[in-house]
Amino acid sequence: MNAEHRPRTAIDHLFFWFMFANGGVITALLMPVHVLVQGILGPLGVVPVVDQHYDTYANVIGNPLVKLYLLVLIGFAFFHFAHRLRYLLADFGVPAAKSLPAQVIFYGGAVVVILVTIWILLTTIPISFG
Amino acid sequence: MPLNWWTRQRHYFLYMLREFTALPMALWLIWLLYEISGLRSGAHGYTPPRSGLFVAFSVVVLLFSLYHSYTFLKLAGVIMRIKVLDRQIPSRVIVFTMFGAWAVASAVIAFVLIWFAR
Amino acid sequence: MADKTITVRAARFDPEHDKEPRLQSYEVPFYDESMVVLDALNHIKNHIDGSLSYRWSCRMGICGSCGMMVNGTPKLTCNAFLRDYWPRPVVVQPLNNFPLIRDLVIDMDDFMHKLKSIKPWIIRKQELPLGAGEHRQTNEQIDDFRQFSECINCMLCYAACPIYGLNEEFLGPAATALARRYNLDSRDEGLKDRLPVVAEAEGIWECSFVGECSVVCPKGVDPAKAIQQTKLDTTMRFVLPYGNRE
Amino acid sequence: MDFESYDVLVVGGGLAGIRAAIAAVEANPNVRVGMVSKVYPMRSHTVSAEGGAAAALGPGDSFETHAFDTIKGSDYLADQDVVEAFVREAPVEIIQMEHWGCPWSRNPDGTIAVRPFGGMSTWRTCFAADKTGFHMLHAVFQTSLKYPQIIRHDEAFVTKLLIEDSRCVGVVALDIKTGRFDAITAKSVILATGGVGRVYAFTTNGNICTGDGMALAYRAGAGLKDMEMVQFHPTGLPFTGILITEAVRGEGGYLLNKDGERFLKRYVPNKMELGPRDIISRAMVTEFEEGRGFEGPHGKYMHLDVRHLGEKVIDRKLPFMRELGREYVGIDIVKEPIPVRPVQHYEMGGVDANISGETEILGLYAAGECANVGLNGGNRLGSNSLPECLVFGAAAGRAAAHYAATAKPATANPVDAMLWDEARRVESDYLEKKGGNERIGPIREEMQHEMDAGAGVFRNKEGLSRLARNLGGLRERFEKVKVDDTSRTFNTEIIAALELDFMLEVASVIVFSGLAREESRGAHARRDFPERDDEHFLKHTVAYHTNTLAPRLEYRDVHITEYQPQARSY
Repeated sequence: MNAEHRPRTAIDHLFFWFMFANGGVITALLMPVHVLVQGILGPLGVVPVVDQHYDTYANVIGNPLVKLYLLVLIGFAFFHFAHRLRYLLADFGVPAAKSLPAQVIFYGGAVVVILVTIWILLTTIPISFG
Repeated sequence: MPLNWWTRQRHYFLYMLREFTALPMALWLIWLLYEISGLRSGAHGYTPPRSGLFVAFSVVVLLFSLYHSYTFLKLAGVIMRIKVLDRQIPSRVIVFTMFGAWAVASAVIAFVLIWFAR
Repeated sequence: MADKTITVRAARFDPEHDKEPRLQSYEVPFYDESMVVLDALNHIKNHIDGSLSYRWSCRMGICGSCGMMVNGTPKLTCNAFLRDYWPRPVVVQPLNNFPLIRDLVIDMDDFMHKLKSIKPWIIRKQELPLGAGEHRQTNEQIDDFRQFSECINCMLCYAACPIYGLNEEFLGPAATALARRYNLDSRDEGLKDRLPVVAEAEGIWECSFVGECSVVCPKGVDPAKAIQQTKLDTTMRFVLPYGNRE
Repeated sequence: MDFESYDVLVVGGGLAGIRAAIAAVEANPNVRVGMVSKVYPMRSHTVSAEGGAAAALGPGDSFETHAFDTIKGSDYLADQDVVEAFVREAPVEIIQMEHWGCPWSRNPDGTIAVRPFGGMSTWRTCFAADKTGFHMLHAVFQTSLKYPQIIRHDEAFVTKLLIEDSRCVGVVALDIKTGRFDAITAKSVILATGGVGRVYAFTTNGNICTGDGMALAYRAGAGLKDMEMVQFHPTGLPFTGILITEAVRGEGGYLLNKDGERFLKRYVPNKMELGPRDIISRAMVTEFEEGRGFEGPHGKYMHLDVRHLGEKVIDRKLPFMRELGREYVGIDIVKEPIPVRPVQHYEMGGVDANISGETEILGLYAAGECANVGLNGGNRLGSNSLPECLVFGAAAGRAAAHYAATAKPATANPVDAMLWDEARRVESDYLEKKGGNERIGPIREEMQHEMDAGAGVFRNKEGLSRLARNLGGLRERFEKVKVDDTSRTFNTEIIAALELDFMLEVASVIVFSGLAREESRGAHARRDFPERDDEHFLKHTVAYHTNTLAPRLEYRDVHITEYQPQARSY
C-alpha cells in the first residue's frame, strides 16, 4: 500500500457478488424441489410429473412465464456456480483463479450457458398461452 | 499455507463442502436444459427421465442442494439488517422468514410440476 | 493434585540459528484448576527456559497480546484453561498466517497498516466544537455498532482465516469489522471515505464467508457478518437509485 | 545503529502518552512527534481500566465537590491547586473523547451517563459499560492514526534517557524485534509509561507495568514523589488478581463477610460500599484478621454480591464482569457472589512533575500513572485516573510542544557516545556476561512476595526494614544474573532483565519512602504509627537517586488553597 494508491470500489467484483448472491438465494429456494420432483419422485413414478410425458411437458414449456422462469433460474444459478467454483479453485491453492483470465473464463462460461439457455428456450416449443 | 488446510478442521471441511455444492447442482441444471432441448425432436424423439442411474444422481444432487439451501438461507438471515419503524428485526425472524419462503416456493413449484402432468 | 503435571510442547524458532520451527517439550506443574496455558508458559520462562519468547500482558483477555495456536486452534492463552487439555499435552504454536519473528511471536505490522487504511476515527463534515458538548447518541444507536467496537486486535481471526492465509493482501476480518464499527456509528459521516478501501478488489470481495473468524473471536465480535453486511450495503448503494446509508 | 530525531518524543503508548502526542500536534501542527512504546499501543495497560472516568459534567454536580472529594480522598496530600485545575479540565476531556468516538454509555436523552463511584459524593463517573479503559484507549489510539506527524516506534524498549548539559535530549531504545540499539533524540521527552504494579505478586497490573519511566527519570536525577502511597483495590479475584471493577459496588453490589454481614457499617457507615479504596481494603484485612473472612485455597476472601441487581442490569452495565466470573472463577455472577480480596492496583506516587507535567529535568515531562503531579495524594479516588491521563497527558503534550519550539536540538557527538556506552553496558551486563548463576524469574518472584508481605495494606517499621534489607540482597543476586537467551531477535529475557533492574530500583524507593513516613495517611497505613500526623508529614516525600539502594529523601510542602485538613471519616 503506497502513498499513491487511491482506493476505489471494485465495481466488477461488486457485480459478480451481486449475481452470486441472487443466484444463491434463487437456487436455495428452488433447486431442491426440482431435483426431488423431477429427479426422484417422477422417475420412480411416485407422483405424476410434467416431464414424464411429451405432451404435458411441451404444454408447460410453451408457456412464456415458464420460459422466463427457467431463464431466471438458470441464468442466476450459473453466475452463482461460476463464482463459487472460481473461489473454490482459489481455496485449493490456485491463485490464478483470482486473475482476470479466470474471471473471463468462469463468468464468460456463465454467460455462454445463459445464451444457450435462451437459444434452447426460443427454439423449443413455440410460445403459446394454451 | 498447506494446500490440504481444509482437511484439518471440521469447520473448514464443511465450508469446502458448501462451496462444492455448486458443481453437482450445475450438472443437474445442465441435464435439465438437455431434457428441455430434447423436446425439439417432437413426441417421438423425447425420452422421459426414468433411469435408475439418473435417480441415484439426483439423490446425490438433492443432498448437496439441501445443504446449499440450509447454509445459504441461514447465512442470508444473519447478514440482512432490516429496520421496521426504527427497530432492528432480529435475525431469528429473518431466518424463519427465509425458510418459510423456501417452503412456499417449493410447494408452488411442486404443484405446477404435478398438477399440469394430468 | 500437588504432583500433577502437564506436558507443554512449545514451538521454538530463532531466525539466527534455525531454518524451521521445531517443538520443544516441557513438563509444567498443574496445581490449580484455574491455570491457563499462559501460566504454563510463564512457568517455563521463569523456571525452566528463559529463552522462550512470547507476548503477554493483562492476562484477563482484554489487551490482545497473547494469541497463539493452542492445539491447532487460535486462542488467547490467558483464556485457554489447562483443565480443558489435561492429561493430554498442550501444543502451543505461533498464530497461523503471519510471518514468524521468533518462537511464539508473529509479525503483525501488516495489520497495523490495514487498520490505518480503513480510517478508524470519527470523520465529520463539520466538526462539532468542544463547547457544544457531546453528540447525542442513544444506547440503542450504540447497540448498532457495539459488538464491532469490542475488537481487541488479537489477530485470532486472521489466524483462522484461510483466505488471509492464501492471500495476505486481503484486508481481513478485524479491519473490516472496525470499518463497519465506524460506518455504523451515528456520529460518523465517513462512509464515503471508508467504503472505497473496504470495497476494493482485495477487500470484502475476497471473503468467501468461511466464518471461522467469528467462531474463534474471544470477544463475541462477528467479523464475518461485518464483511457480508458491508458487501450487501455496498451493492445496494450501487443497485438502488438513491443508495442510502443503510 | 540509527539516529531518529523528533521535536517531541513520547515514551509510552497508553492513554496519557497518546493524548500527549495528539495535544502536541494540535498545539503546533508543525511539530514532529515520535512515540516509543515497548508494546503496540493498544496493548497498553489502560486497556484494563474498567469502571469509568470521573468528570463534573452534569447540572447536579460542581467543580467544588469533585475537588473536595478528591482532596479528602487523598487524605489531604493532594496539591489543591492541581486538583482545582484538574476538575475543570476533566469534563472538557471527556467531551473530547466523545468526539473522538468513545462509545460512552448514555442517558435516555442521548447525553453521557454517569454512575456512582467510591469516595465521590455524587454520580459523576462516565463509563463505557465496564470496559471504559479499553474503549478510551482504542478510541484515542485509532484517532491518533489520522495524524501523519505522529510517528510510532512500536515494541522498542527505552533503556536510558539521554541527558546533555542537564537537559533531556532523547532516549536510547532497544528495538525488540531486531535487538538493535537506537538513539532517538528529541527537543523534549514525555514519560507516560504507566505504573509499577508488577513489583507486587498479587496485582491487577499487567506484565508490562514495571515502572520503567519512574526508574528512567530517577536514574537521570529527577525526584520520585510520594512513592510510599500504593493503592490496594478492595476487589480482585483471588489467585489471578484480575480486577473486579469498583463499578460493581457503584451499581449497588454488597461486600459481605463470612457471616453474610455488610461489615463496612463498622468502618464507613455513611458510604458503605462506596467508601474510598484505602479504607475498604483496610477494613477487609481487619475482618480477615478477626476471623470473619472466607477461607479459600488462595487465602482469605470476601463475597461481592450482585445477585439482587438482576440479570438485566448486570448484562447492560457489567457484562465484562459476568464474562470474567464465568471464565476465571467458574461462576455466574447473576447467581453466585464473587470471591474478592484486596489487590495491588495503582501507584499514587511517580515522577515529580508540576501541573504542566514538567519534571526537575529540563525538557523532560511526565504524565499518567508514572507521574505524580500532585493530584492523588495519599489515595486516588476510583475513576480519577483515566481523566488524569487525559488532562495531564494533554497538558504535558502542549507544554512539551511549546518548549520544543524554542529548544535547540541535541548535538550529535555526545549522543553517539552515550548510545555506544549504553549499548555496551546492556550487552556486557546480560548478553556477554560469563559465569552468572542467578535466574531472573526467581529473583522477580521473591521481590514480589517480599513486597506483598512487607509493603502491603498495613506496614510497620520492622517489616519495611526487613524488606529494605532483602531488596538489597536481591539486588546483589541480580548482579549475578545470567540470561539463557543470547539471540538478538525478540529477546524477551533481556527485556525482563531490564525491567527487573528498574523494578528493584523503584521498589526500594517505595520501601524507603514508606519507612520514613512515620504516620498513617491515605494508603500508607503504619501499624506502629496509626494516626495521621499533619504537623510533621503534611508533606510530599521526594526521593532522589544515590549510589546506594537507599534514596536521598526530601520533603516538600503540600499546596493548600482553601480546604484545610480535617479528620477523614465517611
